Amino acid sequence: MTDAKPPAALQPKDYASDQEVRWCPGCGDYAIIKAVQKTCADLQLARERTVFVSGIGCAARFPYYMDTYGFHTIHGRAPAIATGVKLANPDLDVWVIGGDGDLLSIGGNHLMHVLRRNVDLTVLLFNNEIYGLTKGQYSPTSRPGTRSPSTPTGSLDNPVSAAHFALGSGGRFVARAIDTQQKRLPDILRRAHDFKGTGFVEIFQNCIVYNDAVFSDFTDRDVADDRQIHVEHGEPLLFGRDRDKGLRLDARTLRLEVVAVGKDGIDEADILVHDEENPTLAALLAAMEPPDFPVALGILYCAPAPSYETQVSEQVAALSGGQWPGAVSGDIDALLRSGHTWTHR
Amino acid sequence: MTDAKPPAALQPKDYASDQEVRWCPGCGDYAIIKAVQKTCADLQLARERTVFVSGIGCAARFPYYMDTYGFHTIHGRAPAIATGVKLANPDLDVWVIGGDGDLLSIGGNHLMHVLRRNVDLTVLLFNNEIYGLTKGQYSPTSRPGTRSPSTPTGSLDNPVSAAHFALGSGGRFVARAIDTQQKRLPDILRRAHDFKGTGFVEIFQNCIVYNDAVFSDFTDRDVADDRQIHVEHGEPLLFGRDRDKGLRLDARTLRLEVVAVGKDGIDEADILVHDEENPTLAALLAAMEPPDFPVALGILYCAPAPSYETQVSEQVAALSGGQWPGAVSGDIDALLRSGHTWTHR
Amino acid sequence: MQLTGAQFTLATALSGNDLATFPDFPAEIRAPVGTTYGVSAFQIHFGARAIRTVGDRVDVLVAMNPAALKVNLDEVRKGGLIIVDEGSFGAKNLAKAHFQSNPLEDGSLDAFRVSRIDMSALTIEAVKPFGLGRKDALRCKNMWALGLVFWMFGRDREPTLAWLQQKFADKPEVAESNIAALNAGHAFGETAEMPSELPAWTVPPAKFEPGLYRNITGTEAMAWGLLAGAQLAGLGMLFCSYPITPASQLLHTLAGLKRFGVVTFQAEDEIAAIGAAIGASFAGSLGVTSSSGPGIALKTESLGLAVAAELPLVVINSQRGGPSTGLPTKTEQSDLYQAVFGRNADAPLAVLAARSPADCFDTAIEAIRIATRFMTPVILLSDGYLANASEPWRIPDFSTYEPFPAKFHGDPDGFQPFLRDPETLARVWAKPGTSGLEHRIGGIERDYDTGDISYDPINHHRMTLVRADKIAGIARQIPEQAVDQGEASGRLAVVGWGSTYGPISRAVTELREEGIAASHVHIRHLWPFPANLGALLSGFERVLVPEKNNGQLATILRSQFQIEVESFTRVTGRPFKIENLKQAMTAAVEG
Amino acid sequence: MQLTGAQFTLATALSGNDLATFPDFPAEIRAPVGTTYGVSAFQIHFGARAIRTVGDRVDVLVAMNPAALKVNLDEVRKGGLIIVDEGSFGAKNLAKAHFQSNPLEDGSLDAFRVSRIDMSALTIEAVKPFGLGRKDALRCKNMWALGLVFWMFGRDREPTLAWLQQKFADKPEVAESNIAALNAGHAFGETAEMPSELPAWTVPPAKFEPGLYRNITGTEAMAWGLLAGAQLAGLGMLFCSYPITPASQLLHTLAGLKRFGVVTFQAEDEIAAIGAAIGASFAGSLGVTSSSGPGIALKTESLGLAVAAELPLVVINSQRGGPSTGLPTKTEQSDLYQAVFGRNADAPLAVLAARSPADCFDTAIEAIRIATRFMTPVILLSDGYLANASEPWRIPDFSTYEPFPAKFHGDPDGFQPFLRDPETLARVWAKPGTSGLEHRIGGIERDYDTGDISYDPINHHRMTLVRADKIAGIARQIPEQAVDQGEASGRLAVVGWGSTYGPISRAVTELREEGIAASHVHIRHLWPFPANLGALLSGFERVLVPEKNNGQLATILRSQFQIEVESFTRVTGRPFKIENLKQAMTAAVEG
Ligand SMILES: Cc1ncc(C[n+]2csc(CCOP(=O)(O)OP(=O)(O)O)c2C)c(N)n1
Ligand SMILES: Cc1ncc(C[n+]2csc(CCOP(=O)(O)OP(=O)(O)O)c2C)c(N)n1
Ligand code: SF4
Ligand code: SF4
Ligand SMILES: [Mg+2]
Ligand SMILES: [Mg+2]
Repeated sequence: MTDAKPPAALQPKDYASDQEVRWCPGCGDYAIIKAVQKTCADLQLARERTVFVSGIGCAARFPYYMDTYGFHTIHGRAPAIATGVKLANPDLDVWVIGGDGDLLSIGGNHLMHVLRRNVDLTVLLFNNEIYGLTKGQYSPTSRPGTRSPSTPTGSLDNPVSAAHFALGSGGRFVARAIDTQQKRLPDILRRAHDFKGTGFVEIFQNCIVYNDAVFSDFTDRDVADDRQIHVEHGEPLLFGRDRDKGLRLDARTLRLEVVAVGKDGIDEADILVHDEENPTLAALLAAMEPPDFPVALGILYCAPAPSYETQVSEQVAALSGGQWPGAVSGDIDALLRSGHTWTHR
Repeated sequence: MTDAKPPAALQPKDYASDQEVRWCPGCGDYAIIKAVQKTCADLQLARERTVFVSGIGCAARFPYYMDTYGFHTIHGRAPAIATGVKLANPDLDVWVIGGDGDLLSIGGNHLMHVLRRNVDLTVLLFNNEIYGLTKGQYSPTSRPGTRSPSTPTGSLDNPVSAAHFALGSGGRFVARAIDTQQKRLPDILRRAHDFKGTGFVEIFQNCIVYNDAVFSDFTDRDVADDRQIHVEHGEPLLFGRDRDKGLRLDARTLRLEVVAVGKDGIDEADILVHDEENPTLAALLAAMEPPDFPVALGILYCAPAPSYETQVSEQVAALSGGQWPGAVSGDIDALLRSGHTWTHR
Repeated sequence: MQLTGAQFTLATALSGNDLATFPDFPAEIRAPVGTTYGVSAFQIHFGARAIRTVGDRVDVLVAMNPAALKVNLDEVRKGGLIIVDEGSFGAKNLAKAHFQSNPLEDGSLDAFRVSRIDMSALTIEAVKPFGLGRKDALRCKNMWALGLVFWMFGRDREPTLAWLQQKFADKPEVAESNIAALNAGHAFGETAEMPSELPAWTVPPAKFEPGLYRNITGTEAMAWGLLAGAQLAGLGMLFCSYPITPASQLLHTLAGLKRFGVVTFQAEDEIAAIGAAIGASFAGSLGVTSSSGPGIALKTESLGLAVAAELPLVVINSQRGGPSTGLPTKTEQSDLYQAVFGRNADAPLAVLAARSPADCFDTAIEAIRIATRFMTPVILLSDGYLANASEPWRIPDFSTYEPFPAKFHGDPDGFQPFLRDPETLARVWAKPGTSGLEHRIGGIERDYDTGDISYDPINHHRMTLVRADKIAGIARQIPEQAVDQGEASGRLAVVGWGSTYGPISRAVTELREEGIAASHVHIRHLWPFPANLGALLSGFERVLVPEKNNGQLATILRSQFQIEVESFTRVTGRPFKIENLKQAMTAAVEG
Repeated sequence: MQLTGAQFTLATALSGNDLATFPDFPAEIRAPVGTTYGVSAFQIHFGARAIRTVGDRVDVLVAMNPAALKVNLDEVRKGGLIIVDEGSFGAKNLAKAHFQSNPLEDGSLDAFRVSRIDMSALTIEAVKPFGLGRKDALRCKNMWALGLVFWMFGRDREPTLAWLQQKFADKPEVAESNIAALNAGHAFGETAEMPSELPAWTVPPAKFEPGLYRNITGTEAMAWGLLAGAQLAGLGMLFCSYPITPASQLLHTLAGLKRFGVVTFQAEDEIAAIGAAIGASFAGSLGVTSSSGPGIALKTESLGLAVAAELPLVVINSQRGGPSTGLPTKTEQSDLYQAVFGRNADAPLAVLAARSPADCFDTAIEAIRIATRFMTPVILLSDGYLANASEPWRIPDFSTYEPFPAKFHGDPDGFQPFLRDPETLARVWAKPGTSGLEHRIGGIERDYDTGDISYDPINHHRMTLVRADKIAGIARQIPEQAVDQGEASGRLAVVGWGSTYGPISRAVTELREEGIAASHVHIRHLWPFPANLGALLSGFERVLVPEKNNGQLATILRSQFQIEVESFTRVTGRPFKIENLKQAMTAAVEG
């Protein structure tokens, strides 16, 4: 930078690249990119230090639309490639974007391994329960019975739950959000970003063309209050328009139940309080499904632990006495002469 | 078979092939194959209908030693290949054998997908927390700090828990066992086999060469009673030499605690009763680690649901009016003439 | 637009013309209307003579908006007719298409005949009775245009009317509106409203071999061929795939044909797909897997297993532009190296390619025949063009196809899993469930005589050779290479493979009509080559190999035969232009 | 046994002999002692002349049990010396080795000189003072044998004694026992107990170019070469791998060299490994990944991404026997097709091969030079033989190596990520973190001029050609192909690549000594070939290509040059025998 003036604060639009955005009109991806750009501006992320890595899919087109560094890679491999980016330069702020096919079908293994390693990445899974880019086949998150071009008579597999899978893989930050909730989404993204480790966010994203309204059972305006619970650390797990419903644990069956606060002698003290660091609660929340339960949104789980690339950098720095990242150092001549040598004359 | 006499009952040894077993002397795999052969005999499995499918690794050599059909495939892919075997012929009794590297490192994704689909396979994961066949590199289940040829200064990644991962993947039968417990192992194998869906068993297996005694913190004779809990459906979760320790749930923190039965006014009624069908309990049990907790063994979770290949066969049989498996049927000439046709003269 | 194209294709076929189509759609799912990258095009070539290509140049372009004009203008022949929807040429759409000025006004279309019709307004007018909003009304614009084009070429509206009624059975107002638009467009042509520059063409029926015909896409033919082949082999079929453009349609088509008893399995990725297919073959069914270049790449390691275990397997590759993600919706034939050479170790297998949409039927059957007869994986190369394109097909009588029932081993006596047929060198297929044939196979080298694991040096050499010989021996069991057109020796052989058949064939015909001696050789069996191929090509002074890749068949031919080979390539994601081919051939003849 | 071999190698090197070694161990980890598949062998060839192979035939075989005798007997030259541990020839061990009768008794060793020594008993005796159990005592048997062999060849025991002391520093009784056994074996030779058939040899030192020498395995040389190359390029290195035989050792070696600032990453699989390496290169480090055939196969799709994105990347393939799992611990050079052609689409990249253990050092540097200078993936072919074998190496002066610092783009002016160097056609490398160079790349085809996504037909053709031209242009920046031995034209060129260098070189020398004119050409740059290769080979009447595969280089040479090529192959998992090579060469000269 030749210019010495302090740069003016970056606006969300400053994070948009000059490329035409090519999602279908009405696609939930538009809402998500808006929230991401707002998050970037909120955090004043340096564009040159920010890298978006994606696989293949509609969601994975994301990097092209961000005026940062970006790598649109191949289907399913973004978590692995992003791991390399981060290991090579831990100073970079690395985001992974992918769809439910990208990250849970072909890429499920890489996702598991970044989660267990706790690589410092922000991973956004755009879950539209369908393969958008390839024109609408069912995905591993599609509900049983989904009719799609590849399952004209209805799909038969049980879906995997992204959040449940992330927890089972040893993920230490697991959150959930809805594409269009522009008030809440940036907060969740900020928390995921600030998490020093893998910040995993499942975003319910509406594919208007191939799976329209698949989430309407809990996102439709008229049911939203009763079918969504926005969890906050330290706050009681209340929901409903009048926040008069709550989650209680049946300690005998180890199952959650929805109770009406103020009725039948139930008061707020009976309601579970959200504890981000509790993996059991996180799993219970992740498993809730409408219509019997609300869908849990927000930060389900957050249990900080050292991130992988930090430990890697520290280990190599300690052994090399240098800095990582840095060029290969050390005395090659001495290396070549280490161990037994002898001279011929 | 030309012989009409009713065949004599098969003995465990009748399931052994004529191939020399080539594991290192003292390897835990010997104990496991013994238990499997016993299970086969207990169940009088028909050798010609039994298929062992494996990937690559020491564990994966298993099929060669069984006098059944066997397919020693490639690293990590056994669950996928076994899915094909089972879909092609649901009458076969299909077992999958693999190590922690095979099924959790390279093969984690396929394992996840068979589990969520609930394909009727019996999956035995021989977890020795190391790559045996390739001479001792650390694996995704190795404990942090493991010194191995590829991590001479200690590994840095958090391990994945096989059982926890299986649960997070939507697995419906998750069990755990120890290689040398020849009384218990066949029972667990039998249950896994009889489960109509993916019966997943993690077997702690000692690699005497590269990771000897890695499980000794809970398998050594002197600590076994206090560091193992053998869970039984409907029974209280008690352990210890005198069965005087139990697991209790702290309903406030949603965490398990080990309590002494008979002390401090605690009696058996305070102790959790094992419920195989409870996923939350299964996850709590799977997460227990010594020294603070005993390792949970036995059937942690069992929640039957229709198996994938059954549904697939039913769907195709219903649509074709025939039987699956069966040759492609139907009138090709009619197919070729379906839709608009016209004649040139 | 693709649906509109399909309707016109059908009507044209029914009117007795020969035809070829080329759908060309964007990589984006529903790119904003009006952008250049969102243009969905459908090209059709028809006529009274035999049609083998979609044509070099477009005679009539119907451009529904400025972007469509922009993207396709290059394809229109000078003097050709361009019909535009004038109503869509507003400032906003012009800007979206990056026009600086209105091409209808600025003289840039002077070389063409241009017919400006406000189709938007006319459509809105036509569907007014049905009370649709403006947006919905405009959805009927394509039908209006189709009506007009039906009139221009004297096509029958009936099948399309029936199709609309059926398609929108539960939305009668949509059906009615579309029908009204179609009729209005037709009427527009027929009545005085017709602008003078719009001629009504009469294209007489082409000469066809007598018989029953249908229109068929490569995807349909491939799916049906697989069913037919499995039936001829007497096998069940497990079709395993992971969606990928342009291969997904085959999965979709077969998923819709479960009534034939085929099981389709959408796997979690391409590796699982081929894995399941291999598992199925091990279990005694026919495993088939299908993908496109990047997905086939992922199957590489598993293909090695199928080669080592000597299991039958059919792998269909609908090639697309590469490398990597490349041009997913565009056609290319650049995976030949991968098919023939793209595995670790010496891992030979058979490679076939289909030449036209209808040819996919026979090629699929041939793939199954070879896979089961020789216990080997077979890669069948299709491509994005074949998958989507269609052509009229004289429907064969299936009873004339010779069955080739797969043989399962049954005799435990002297059984070992690598017992070989002395003639084909194929190993026996012993199906789990068969008592007395319990056996273990895998990827580790096995003893020639016992089938057990073997690390023996000499045995490995022997097995390497027997695997190679088995595949080489396929050459003895396939037809000799025929000459498609022209003499069996002479000045120039033009050698093609795959979907370039149409253009090469047309170009050779035209050259020959101009008196230039050129012969067309089109190879279906790409590995091993037909036994006579080397000798055949040696009979020509020059051999020209036009390919939609950077010269892959040319390289392989050079590696196998001691002949000089010239390569002509155009790697554009589109079919060859006859004009370019003819130039290259002429140069080769003269050069 | 491998450790014992390593000690003898070291002592031999220190005594001034030239040497070559060939460790040959089983696929099973610790197969039961006494079984034939459990035999671990170590072959060493040393002498006063230049040693280029491990030798066709063994002069002295030390067989520690019947199985070892059985497996290796074929390798011993008639009249050679066989020393057996008589104590291990009990009935049980004979049965385990599937001997029907005792070969020491039944005359089957009549063609050899046999020395029967009860090493078991002598070892137990020797270590008695240290109170080991029988089993532990017998663990010292190898050292006893080593002591004897040290005596036979007049080797110095000191380094081994020091090594034992260090290795068992925390188990003094084990150290002492082994030392006692070693000394006892040595004393056995020196004293009257020595059987008369055991001669003491004196092998005079070989002639070496003056300089400082060391012994080096291919794995060490490769690891060190990578560090050296990264240092010359001024880059950080992320080495990403997934264990696989015989590639794992490279991971192990580099993991032990973190003090040079290299980061090693054991990924979850091969795809993740290459993915992380590609990510590292994108981020401005040097990404390196390493595997063997089946693992390289898995990297195919990702390699296409690196080609499309034009990122530097080094991919090391330690080839092993195939197809599929094949012969994991045996060597082979059958992944050449895969390296050159094994990707979907037209996806060219550079391919190199090392010829000897020490040559891995320079070849690794060359791979990094090409990868960074041309922004391309480079596949470097090694193999199981090179990975494990060792040879004496004249240690180079690293300061004589020319640095080739990688250039990172810095200027935002006119920047686009696919700006090309007009000479090399390499695109710029713009490192994340650099302000003003924010950009997006990926696998979709991109515009030649702007770097943006482009589906344009002409642009795709242009990009296809520029990718090919860039790789072809490497030929201008590599040394011309030299003739290793013999004239630059004439009757016969013997063309090799990779680890067959030693045997071919020796065979050609011997042939030339016999007065037969043959030249040896050994190719390091396998794609693109050196610019003069075609012309060079055309200067020979015959071209013979010996390979440890089914003729892959031969096929590729035919495809590139209009020349006749003869192929000679032995796919046995072992190095060539000089004898076989000479036969083939003589036949070629005469034929
Ligand atoms: C190796 C490979 N396999 C398959 C594909 C085809 N493909 C592209 S995107 C995609 C799935 C898209 O679904 P998802 O990841 O959920 O993203 P969405 O489009 O729904 O946002 C598939 C199967 C590919 N590009 N590469
Ligand atoms: C594609 C591929 N990658 C790597 C390997 C090498 N390999 C063989 S087994 C194995 C891991 C063995 O560990 P595990 O699965 O835990 O089995 P174990 O030997 O411990 O029983 C590896 C990395 C291979 N054979 N194929
Ligand atoms: S297909 Fe669906 S996910 Fe893809 S851009 Fe369109 S609406 Fe969005
Ligand atoms: S290396 Fe370990 S796991 Fe493998 S056979 Fe030996 S003891 Fe068993
Ligand atoms: Mg999706
Ligand atoms: Mg293991």
